[in-house]
Parts: sequence; C-alpha cells; structure tokens
Amino acid sequence: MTVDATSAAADDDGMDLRLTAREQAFAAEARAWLHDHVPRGLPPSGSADGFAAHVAWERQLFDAGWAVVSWPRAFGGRDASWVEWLLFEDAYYRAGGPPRVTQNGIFLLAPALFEHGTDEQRQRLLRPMAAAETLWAQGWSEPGAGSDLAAVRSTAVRVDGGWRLSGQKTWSTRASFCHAMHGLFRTDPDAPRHRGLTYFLVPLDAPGVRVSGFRRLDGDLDFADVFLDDVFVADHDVVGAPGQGWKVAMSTTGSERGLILRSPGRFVAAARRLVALYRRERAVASPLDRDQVVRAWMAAQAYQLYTLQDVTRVAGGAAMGASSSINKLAWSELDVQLHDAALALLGPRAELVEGAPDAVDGGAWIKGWQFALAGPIYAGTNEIQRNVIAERLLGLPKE
Amino acid sequence: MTVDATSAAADDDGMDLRLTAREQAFAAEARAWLHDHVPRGLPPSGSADGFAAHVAWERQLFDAGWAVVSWPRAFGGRDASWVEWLLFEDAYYRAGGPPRVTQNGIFLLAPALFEHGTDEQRQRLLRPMAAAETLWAQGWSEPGAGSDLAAVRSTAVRVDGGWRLSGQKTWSTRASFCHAMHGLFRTDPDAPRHRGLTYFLVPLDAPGVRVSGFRRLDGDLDFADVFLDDVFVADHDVVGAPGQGWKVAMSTTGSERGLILRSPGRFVAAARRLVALYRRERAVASPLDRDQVVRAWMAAQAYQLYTLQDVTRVAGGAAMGASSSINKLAWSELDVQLHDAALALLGPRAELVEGAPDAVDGGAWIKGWQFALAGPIYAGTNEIQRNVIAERLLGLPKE
Amino acid sequence: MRFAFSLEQQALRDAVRDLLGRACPPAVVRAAWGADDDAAPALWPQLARMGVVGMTAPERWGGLGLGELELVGVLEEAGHAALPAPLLETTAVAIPLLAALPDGPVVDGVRDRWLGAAAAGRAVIAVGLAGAPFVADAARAALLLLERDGELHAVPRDAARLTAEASVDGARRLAWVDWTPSAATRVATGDVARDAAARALDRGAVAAAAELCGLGRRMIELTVDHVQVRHQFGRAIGSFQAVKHHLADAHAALELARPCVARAAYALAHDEPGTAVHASLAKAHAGDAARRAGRAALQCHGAIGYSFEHDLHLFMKRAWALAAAWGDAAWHRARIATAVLDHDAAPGAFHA
Amino acid sequence: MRFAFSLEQQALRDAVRDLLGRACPPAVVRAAWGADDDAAPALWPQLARMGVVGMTAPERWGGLGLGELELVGVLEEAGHAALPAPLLETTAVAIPLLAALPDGPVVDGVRDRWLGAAAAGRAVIAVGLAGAPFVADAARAALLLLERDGELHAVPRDAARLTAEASVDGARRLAWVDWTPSAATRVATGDVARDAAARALDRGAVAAAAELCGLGRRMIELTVDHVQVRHQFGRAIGSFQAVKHHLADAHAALELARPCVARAAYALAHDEPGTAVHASLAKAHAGDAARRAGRAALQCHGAIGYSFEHDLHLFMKRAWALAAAWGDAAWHRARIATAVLDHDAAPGAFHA
Repeated sequence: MTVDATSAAADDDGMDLRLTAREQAFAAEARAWLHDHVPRGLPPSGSADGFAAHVAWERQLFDAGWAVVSWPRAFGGRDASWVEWLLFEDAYYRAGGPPRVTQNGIFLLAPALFEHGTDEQRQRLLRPMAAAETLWAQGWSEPGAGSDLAAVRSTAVRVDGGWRLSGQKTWSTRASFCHAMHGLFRTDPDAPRHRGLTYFLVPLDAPGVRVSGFRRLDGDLDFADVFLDDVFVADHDVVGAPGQGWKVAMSTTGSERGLILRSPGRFVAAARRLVALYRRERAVASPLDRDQVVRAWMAAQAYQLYTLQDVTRVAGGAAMGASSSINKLAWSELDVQLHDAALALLGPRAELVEGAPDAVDGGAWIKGWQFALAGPIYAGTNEIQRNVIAERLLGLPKE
Repeated sequence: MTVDATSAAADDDGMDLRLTAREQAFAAEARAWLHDHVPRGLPPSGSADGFAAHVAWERQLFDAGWAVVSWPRAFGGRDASWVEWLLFEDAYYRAGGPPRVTQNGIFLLAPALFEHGTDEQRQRLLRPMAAAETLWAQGWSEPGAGSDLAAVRSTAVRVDGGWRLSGQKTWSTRASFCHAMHGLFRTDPDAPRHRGLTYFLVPLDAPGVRVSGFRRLDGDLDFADVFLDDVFVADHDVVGAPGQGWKVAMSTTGSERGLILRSPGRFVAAARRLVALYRRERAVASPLDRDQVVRAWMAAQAYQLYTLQDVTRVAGGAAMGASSSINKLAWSELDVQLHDAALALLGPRAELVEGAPDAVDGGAWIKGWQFALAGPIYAGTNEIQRNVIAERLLGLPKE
Repeated sequence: MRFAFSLEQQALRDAVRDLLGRACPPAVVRAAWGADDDAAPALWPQLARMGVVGMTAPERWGGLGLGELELVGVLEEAGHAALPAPLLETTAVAIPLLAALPDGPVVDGVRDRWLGAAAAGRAVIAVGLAGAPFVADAARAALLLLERDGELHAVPRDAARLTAEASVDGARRLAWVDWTPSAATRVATGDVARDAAARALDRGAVAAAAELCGLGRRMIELTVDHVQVRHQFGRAIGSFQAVKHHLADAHAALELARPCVARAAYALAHDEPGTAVHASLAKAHAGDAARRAGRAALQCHGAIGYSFEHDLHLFMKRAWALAAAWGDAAWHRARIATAVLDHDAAPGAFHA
Repeated sequence: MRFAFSLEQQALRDAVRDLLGRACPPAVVRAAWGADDDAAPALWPQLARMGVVGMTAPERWGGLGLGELELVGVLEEAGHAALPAPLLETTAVAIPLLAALPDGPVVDGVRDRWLGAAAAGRAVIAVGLAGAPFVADAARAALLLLERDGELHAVPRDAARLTAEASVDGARRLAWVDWTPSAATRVATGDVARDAAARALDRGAVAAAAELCGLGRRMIELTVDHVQVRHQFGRAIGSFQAVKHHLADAHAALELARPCVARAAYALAHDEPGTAVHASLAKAHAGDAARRAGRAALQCHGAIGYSFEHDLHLFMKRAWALAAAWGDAAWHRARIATAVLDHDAAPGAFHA
C-alpha cells in the first residue's frame, strides 16, 4: 500500500498540531463535497434495494475521488497522507455519511493485495473494488472458527490450474449482495493450525457456491452463511503463496487503516450527536445523565488523541504492533459507552425503534446501541485483545 | 457447633420478617448494654498497649455474656439463634464496637473445634478463647501458599507423644500479641496437595517459635511472620485426624459464622455512617456524590437481605455451600464501594489521616478504605470466588 | 424471622414454570413478534384457567385473593419464559388497583363490568401512569387505567385513540394513548388517586423487577449451556477465566437482586411504610443485574448470539425494555436518595 | 501534524529517568516518610544542577525557559519514581505563575528576591489556590503563593502560621495556612489575578496528570514483575486470564490518558482557547487511570502488596492523593460539562 507517509509537519521534530495549508484545503474540499452529496435517509443495507442504494452512493464517492483517499491515484485514490485520511473520515461521519458497504474490500482485502498481491491482481481487482463494481464479502469465520481463526476447517484441494474449495463460512457481512469473497482455506490438512492455510478470492456466482442470508441482532438481513461445495478457484485468485494464508490474513487484520486502527471520525461524530441530544433533552436530563454524556464525550476525545499519536508513530515508520489491541478495546468500549449514555438519557423512550412516531432521532440510538454491541465481539473479541495486551505489551506469560 | 437452629418464626412456612418477642428482647438488651459499654477511641490493636486495650474490651464483653452469643452457655455463650446472632452483630457495629481481636479464634478455630475437635479440646480451649485469655492467631498462609492454600510446605514430623513442626507462616494477623496459632502443616510429604495436611494448634511461646511483626497497608503493625524451627506440639493439640487437615480447615472456612457469611452488621453500620456523613457534608456534595452514596447504601441493603435469605436457608438445615462465594464477593466489594463513596464526597480532604486536625471523622474513611482493600484479597481472592461461582454454582468446566 | 417463600408459594411458582416450560418455548415468543397489535396474548386462556391471571383478584370476582408474595415467583417465571402476555399490567397492577379503590358508583360499575372478566382472562386491562409516556398492551386491552392531573380514570379502549409505537422488543406493544377524561371515567381523585397511583407504581416496579430476575436467569442459563459446548482454541470456552468471571459477576448481581424483590413483595403484601424504598431497591438492582446479564450473555455467546435467529435477543430486548420501564435504575435511586438522604427515612430489613 | 514529543524533549526526559532511576529508589521515598516537615526535599540540589528545578524559569532568572511539552515528560518520570519533591508546585506552577505576572513594584520585588533562588533550587515555592483546602510542602517552602478573594499574594513562609495536616501519603506534607493579606504581599488583582490563578490551576492539573501517568505506569511495572515470579496452583499467576485482564484494562486506561496529557501540555504551551478543557480531560483520565492501576496492582499482588514494607503503597498512596488534588475527576468532568454541554465550546484535537 503506497502511502504518503509524512504529512508536511512530520519532518519537524517538535509537536505540531496545526494542519498544513494542504491539509486544510483537503479537509475543506472533503467537507464541502460531502456536505453537498451525503445522502439522507438511505434504507438499511440489508435488503437488495437498500444495498443497491448504498452501492450507488459508493459509486458517487468513487467518481468524485473520495472512495479510497489514501490509495494511489492509479487505483482511484488521492495519495492522501495519514492525516488527510483522518480528516476525510472525520468529515465523512460529521456529514452523516452511512456505513461503507465496500469496507470488507477496501479495508480488509486491499491491504493484503497491496502487501502480498501480484501486480496483475492489483491491476485487475483494486479499481473495481474501489468503484463498487465488485463488492467483496469476507469469508474468514466458520461455525467452529470465530475467535479461534486458526481453527478454519474449510478446505481447498489442488487441481489442474487452480483449487477446489469446500466448506462453510459464516457471519459473512452482506455476502447475500456481494460478488466475491476473500477468506482462508486449509490447503494442507497435515500442517499445524496456523500453517497450511491459503488465502483465496472466491467468486460468489461460481458453481457450487450457495449463500444464505440471516439477520443480525437488530433484525437487519446483514449476515450470510456461505456454503462451498467443490468450488473451482483459479490460481490467479490466490493471494500470496499457498500455505502462507495466515501471514497474509494477519497483514490484513493488522492493517492500520483496516478494522484495527478505527478512524476516530465515526465516534467523534457520535459524541457530537450525543452532545446535541443532551442539549435538546436537557430539560429532562438528570445530573447523572449529564455526567454519563460528558464521560462518553471525554472517552471519544481520548480515543481520537490516541489515534493521532499512533498515526504519528506509524507515519514515522513504526509498526502498528500490539498497540492495535488497545485501539480495538478503546473504540469498541467507547461505542457502547456513547450509546449507553444516550439510552440512559432517553429513559423509557429509549426502546422506540425506527418507525415509532415518538422515536427520538428516528430510533438511531437503540439501533446504534445494537450495532455497538458487536464491537467487543468481532475483529477479535475484547477478551482476546486483553490477552494480547497482557502478553505482547506487558510481557506476561501465555496460558 | 450447637445452635438453636430455628428462630420462633422459622417453623412457620410463610415469610415472616417480624422479630419475635424473644428476639426483640434480645436485641434491646444487646443494644442497651453495648450503648453503655462500647469503648470510644480505642487505640489501634497493632501495638502492645493497643492490643491490651482491645483484650480488656473483649474480657468485658465476655463477662457480660456477649463475646460469643451463638455458643452454648457452657462455653460462655447464650445459645443465641441465627437471627439473634445477626441482631447482636448489628447492635455491636451500630454502637461503634471495634473490630474483634478474638475473631481468628472464635470465627475460624472454634467452628473447627465444634465440628472436629474432641470433648477435651472443647473443654480446654473454648472458654479461654471466648474470654480472651488465650488469644489465637491464624497460621494458614505461607510465603508460597496464599490463594493456593494447598501449597502449604511447612512440615510436621511424628515424634514420641506429638509432632515436630518447622516452616514459616505469614500474614498472621496480630500474631505478635497472641498466645497460640492454628494452622495447617504437611505431615505426609508424599501425598498429593490437599492430602497429607494436618491441623495443629501451636503455642507461640514454645521453644523454636519466632514471631516477627510487620505492618499492613495502613502502617499498623498488624501482621506477623511466624517462623517455626523444630517446634514440639503434643498430640492433644491436633484437631481432627492426622492427614485430615484440609477437611478440618475447609469446615472452618465454610463456617457460616466465620469469614464467609459476614454478618451484615458491620456494613450496614458503615452505610449508616456514610449517610450521616453525606447529611453533614451535603452543602459541598455534588449530585454524583449523592448517587454514589445512595448506591453504596443500596448495596448494603441488598447484602443484608441476601444474608437473611442465607440464614433462613441454613437455619432450615441447608448447607451454606458455594453461595458463600457470592457472599464473599458481595461484602468485600460492598466495603470498597462504601469507602469509595465517602472518599469521593470528601474530595481533597479524603487523604487526611488520623491526627490531622482537619481530618473528617478522625480519618476513619481513608483508614477504612485501606482496610476494605484487603477484602477482595483475603479469605480466598475474589478471582477464586468467581471461579467457584462459575464452576460450582453455574457448572462451568474447570480450567 | 423467616425470609423464604412458603411451600405453597413455591408450588404455585413451580406449576407456572412447568406450564411455561412446555407451552412458552422461544418459538411462542418469536411468534408474538409477528402478531397483530390487538392479537390475544399467548397462553392467556391457559394462564387464566390455572388461576394465574386472576390470582390477585378477590374471591368475589373469581380470583384467588393472593398477594405479592405469590405473585413475584410467578412473574419471575414469566420473565424466564419472556412470556408475551400482560401479566404485569393486568394481574400485578390493574386488578389490585381496581380491587382496592373505595366503593362508589363509578368504581362499582367498572368493577362489575371488568374485574371478573379480567380475572377470568376475558379482558386485558392496561395501565398508563402519569410518568410513563406510553401504555403497554393498550391495543389488546379492553380497559385502560390511566392517570392524569392527579386523577385516575378507567377508560374503555374503544373510547381512546391509540397510536402504535414500535419497541425494540417486538413482543412488546406500546401505544401513545389520546383520551378525554370525564365524570364517567373518573375512578379516583385527590389523596385516594395519589395513593392508588403510587401503590400501582410500586407494584409495577416490583413486578418488572421480578420479571427482570427471571430474564437475567434465563440469559445466564442459555450462556452456560453455550459455553460448555462451544470450543475455541481446543477448549470449551466456559473453561476460560474471562468467560467464567463475566458470568460469575452477572450471576452474583442477580442473586443479590432476588432477595430485594422478595423483600419488596413482603413490604407490598404488608403495606409497610417503607414500601416505596423497598420497591425502588428491587427495581434498580434487578434492572441493573438483568442488563448486566444481557451484556455478559451476548459477549460470551460471541457472534453466535448476535443473530436475530438465535433466541438470546428475545430475552435481552425484553430486559432492556423492562429495565427502562416503571422507572429506570437512576429514577429509583433518586427516589431512594430522597427518602434516605433527605428525609432520613431508611426502612430496615425486618418488618417495621 | 505531528503528535509526538521532540527528540530533545525525549532526551531531557530520559536524563531525568536515568537520574531518578539511580538516585530515587523506593528507599529514598520511604525515607521522606520519616523526615521532618521542613526538611529539604530529596534530590532537590541534583535536580537543580541538572536544570530541572528551574527549567520553566526564563533565562534571565537562570532558568531554561522551557515549557509544558518539556515539563510533562519530566513530571511523568517524577511520578514514576514517586519523587518526594515539589517539582509540581515550584517548577510546574509557581515559577511560571510568577514569571508571567505583569511587572509592578511588588511583583518585581518578589521576582528579584525569589525567582532566581527558586530556579537554582535554593528556595521552594508552594502554592495555595482558592479551591484547595491545604497547601502542599508549605513547611519547606520559603515563599507561598496564595489566592484569596480574587487576589494573588506572595507570602513569605515566615509570615504565615502553618498547621500540619497528615496525609495518607507520608511523603506528602500538607498544611493549613493562616495568613493575612497586605499590600506588601499582593501581586495580582482583578482579571490578572483571575487569569493567573486559572492558568495555575490548569498547570497544576496537567502536572498532576503527568505524575499520575508515571505512578500508574510504575505500579503496573511492579505488578508485571511480581506476577511473573509469583506462582500459585503450579503456574505463574501472570498466566491467569483474570490477572492478565486486570492489568490489560489498567494499562489500556493509562495509555489512553497519556495522549490527553500531551495534548493538554501542547494547549498550555500554545495558550490555546480550549486549554481548560484539555487540562480537565487530562487530569480526569489520568486520575481515574492511576487509581484503577492501583486497584489492579494491589489485587494482583495479593497479600504480598498489602504490606507497608512492600514498595507498592508508596506509589499507590501518592496516586490517591494526586487524583484528589488539583480538582478530582468529578470536578474536572463537571468543568468540561459546563464548557461542552452548556457553552458548546468543545475544543478540537488539532491546534485551534
């Protein structure tokens, strides 16, 4: 992944929290464009119609050059610096932009392609991914391999010119509406757990693939099981070397712009909405509600500052490393805390969902609360993150 | 342990929270006596003089028949029922009674003697224990055996007419001022961990015993190391059969009136003092302080009700069982919570200790806070209690 | 002193548990999510035949004349089953409220017309106190008991205009109720109305607390089952300390809330002066404990529990809703603070 | 945008770490517990020679003219060592306060007499703002900067009557100060005094936050060392998930507090309009994180840490005291609430 690793100020040794003229111009351009274009009231992405609306928005983003700002221009990006990326994300969520249905491609698969893919793969795959022409689902989890990703049991068997894949993937977000899936399959059944895995790209319209959607906690049809029965995948759809799938996947999960270094924009925007909610509801808010709101706002600030520190570090050439586990713990708990504060403030009105005439903010808080509850579970449960912090950052012994 | 297992109302099948006339009379008598006699401003028990003052108070309690209300009259008790015991404890702490320096005898050793001792031992040991003529320390923990009590390494070797004990005990509360110690020693080095332990009573003035005091968190000289070098203990000072020490000890730790079923009196009294503190300080208290105070008060009520439920159950013949782990978790966290609320209320004055002219309540809150911090650690850490709850009450598998 | 339920109370509870265990599996709860707003509550006839619906009604209205000590065990089982039926509103609150009002022409008429019908399960009665923005189960009620401006009114459902409000718990049916008080609907005023409404709030809070205890217990049971079967890293995940401690803390919190509910039921049954504080103690602890159990349950289930198809959410969402209804934990803590801190009126554990 | 300390700032911090690592082991902290109230602070001459004591003083007073970005790293190391010396009061608060006051006969006189002496380590200056009941290190100060009735006064210690107040942290020396303001002591009034006192409070809060981060870090280090060595049930206790998760949560909280401290230091150094909110964010997070680290450390040490002879309490008690001083977390949250919720004045992460 090519990145303009230094913002203008980063060469200077001192702390400097001013934005450069270039950064300010970038942010202003992003804000102005998003202000004019962010769609209001998109339907949930868990239906064919809803998904199509989200895809249309993604294409609009791409056409204007905002889909993948940190990518090289050759693939549809803007060569944006780390800081510019943060500024874009901040502007995106500040403007009320919807969740990105392209994210399992651009945040999870793309880093693997940048690091481990071939030039041919990058040329063939990246631009359609960014343009939301090819929609990507993740095929990482299996019924028996959730937190324990190395327990993958789906298999791939070598055949002439490619591989034959069989097994079941699950919790594959939006797979019902996607064109392709990336995931790990076991190519060497005799190798130990983390070995013998290979990273494949699987067309979801290939013969032998069956996708069966199911609903997440809030009732949206956002998950799917993907059943594979002797599905052919050509050699050019293997990322990295056969048997190196774990390494490729870890480069993805460790990707600073992937799920691990969550841009604070989403949470800072939620904190801002929470403050606005408090200001509207202050007549009925108790001093405890007030304290919960300010605590959540403060946690969002701390998270934002923590990521700025990480970005500075990584822009200076350091690896993200295990501090990504603190990052994951922080954003996922913060998201719960933000919504907890809102629900407490709403009291008996908190339970009203979208469609209820008296739902405050259209039921967004109880919806967001349910969404937030996934945070401590996915992308490595927070229990696993705490183990990583204890073992890799503090040096405690493994169990 | 002989107990009047039923209060008058317990024969009735319905819930009845009235006190019987006998219970009311008992409570009134206890309150009146304690009101007139509880000493004010006793020095800490961690010095020879201070300890002597506490012993004097214990003797006064005994002479009036209040030292061990639940014991049979023959040993200096009052044959009090469970409820009466609770009423006494409530009255004791309500009146501001000091911590009981006899507790490692009457709450830890006595239950073992009632259940596993010989008649001779009971006749010889109980009354002097209750009368604070013989002061008992516990010798359970060792430098390498804290949470893992079965890791005891001190040994006892069979000799003519008795045993020779060697090793080191630690965290032995008030041992510097006590006459004797009860504890576990390994009599069969080849037996597995929990086997091969024997429960001994050790005179602390025996040749070969050296007691070396050390200070606890708040600086009071309340702990001691007890070093044993070939110390002779006669056969009549073995409690239960040789090799059965673990079983004897567990009957002690499981004792409902021991450390496990903490009488709520102490915490309810602390909650009452906290409410009084709030009422005095309300001009400077924030709404959050108010909420913390009421939360702590509520936790004390819940704990009290939980113990009443347990007492009813146990009085009806049930075993205390693993619910004692919930009890331990509850009182230890409650005690921390009560003091936390007080410190928050006191703000920058919280750090003042006894002797500071402006210390509120003579520094009792910061002192009590430090004392409370021991709760989640001793008598089985709260981590171990959570394991017990998960494994024995919920049925989860062992690690 | 004996702080335990009687054998008869336990037997009644066991009978309800048996019935609901058979007749109210999660599929029944799930079916209620798709039902019409005015559909009859699931199992209402069976519960009525058993005497449960009318258990709090005086015998002259065909009830069993039982009190809160019988009721809270039944309600805990209703919570445990996530029973999609208005036992809380009709049996725990409305019937005792109506039964206790002083005689008078309007009250007598309302009782004659509705009390026996309600006790027999032929008429649901819903309740809307002044502090609650919405009325649960209004659309399937025949009668609404409503508080406004210090008065209580008994309003036939047909005389009110309802606006449905969708809840995160799809089995829960809320409505905003638009209605016009009149002399014909007025069943209490002044101190009588104030006291009746206050007692109704306490009854509702304690009933919700009992259901929350049952909901929390059920979520822990589901999780205990799951973590014994689910293996990751070569071990049942229930053998990991992190999972154990999540569940142990949640279980302990519930076990500490349950005696508070029993104590509050006793206070209600004996009309003790400190009843409001006991009721608030129960509701705050049970609400917090059930919410905590839900968090622990979801986290320990992992992604498996984060699905609409899994049963966990049926219980979790009910717990969220009930924790916020009938006064949330913060509201009840504030009420206790007023009594205990401002008025020095802390009730004791024993019968006052 | 670059959110990191400069190499020079890091080098200064490393130098202080090296000095304190050698010269301020726990035995030195422990010795301060037994020292007289007016004993000279440990290591003050060494720190002065290094330039640390006077680092915030302008060069004309013999100082280094450095700012908060240099200071917070040094203070974190002071916290890490539980340094029993008034770096916070004298270097972080008093010297910048005096240096920034507008010229005038009284101020000039005070500066001439005290500022060079303080920077050289020959005179400790203690600070008592209006919100703080006691003054730390008053007995060993030569000069007291005191706020009362909207005015600031510079009062020689000899002109005040001190009453010692014992703190749970025996190395911390508090006094109640009885003094009489006069024209000769008055160094600021009106807006000048108000602004100077407000800025002094922010400096003190950020300095305390930095020390709290160091204290928390040290307590975690002590605990990590312990749990790797201590075995129970046949395993190093640091291999148990419960222990790991206590420490991971405490570590994460500290790591999230540290950038808040850095941000607040930047705000102070650049005199940004949102400085007070940044300072409060830092102090509240650092205080909570350090208290949490203390709880985790003590619990993971078990009885071994629950002894006066063990070093842990030296750091834990300092953390308790500093978390409550210079505004406790609740006070700072309330201050942020006023700015953000009432006045819609939320500062951004970047330089305003």
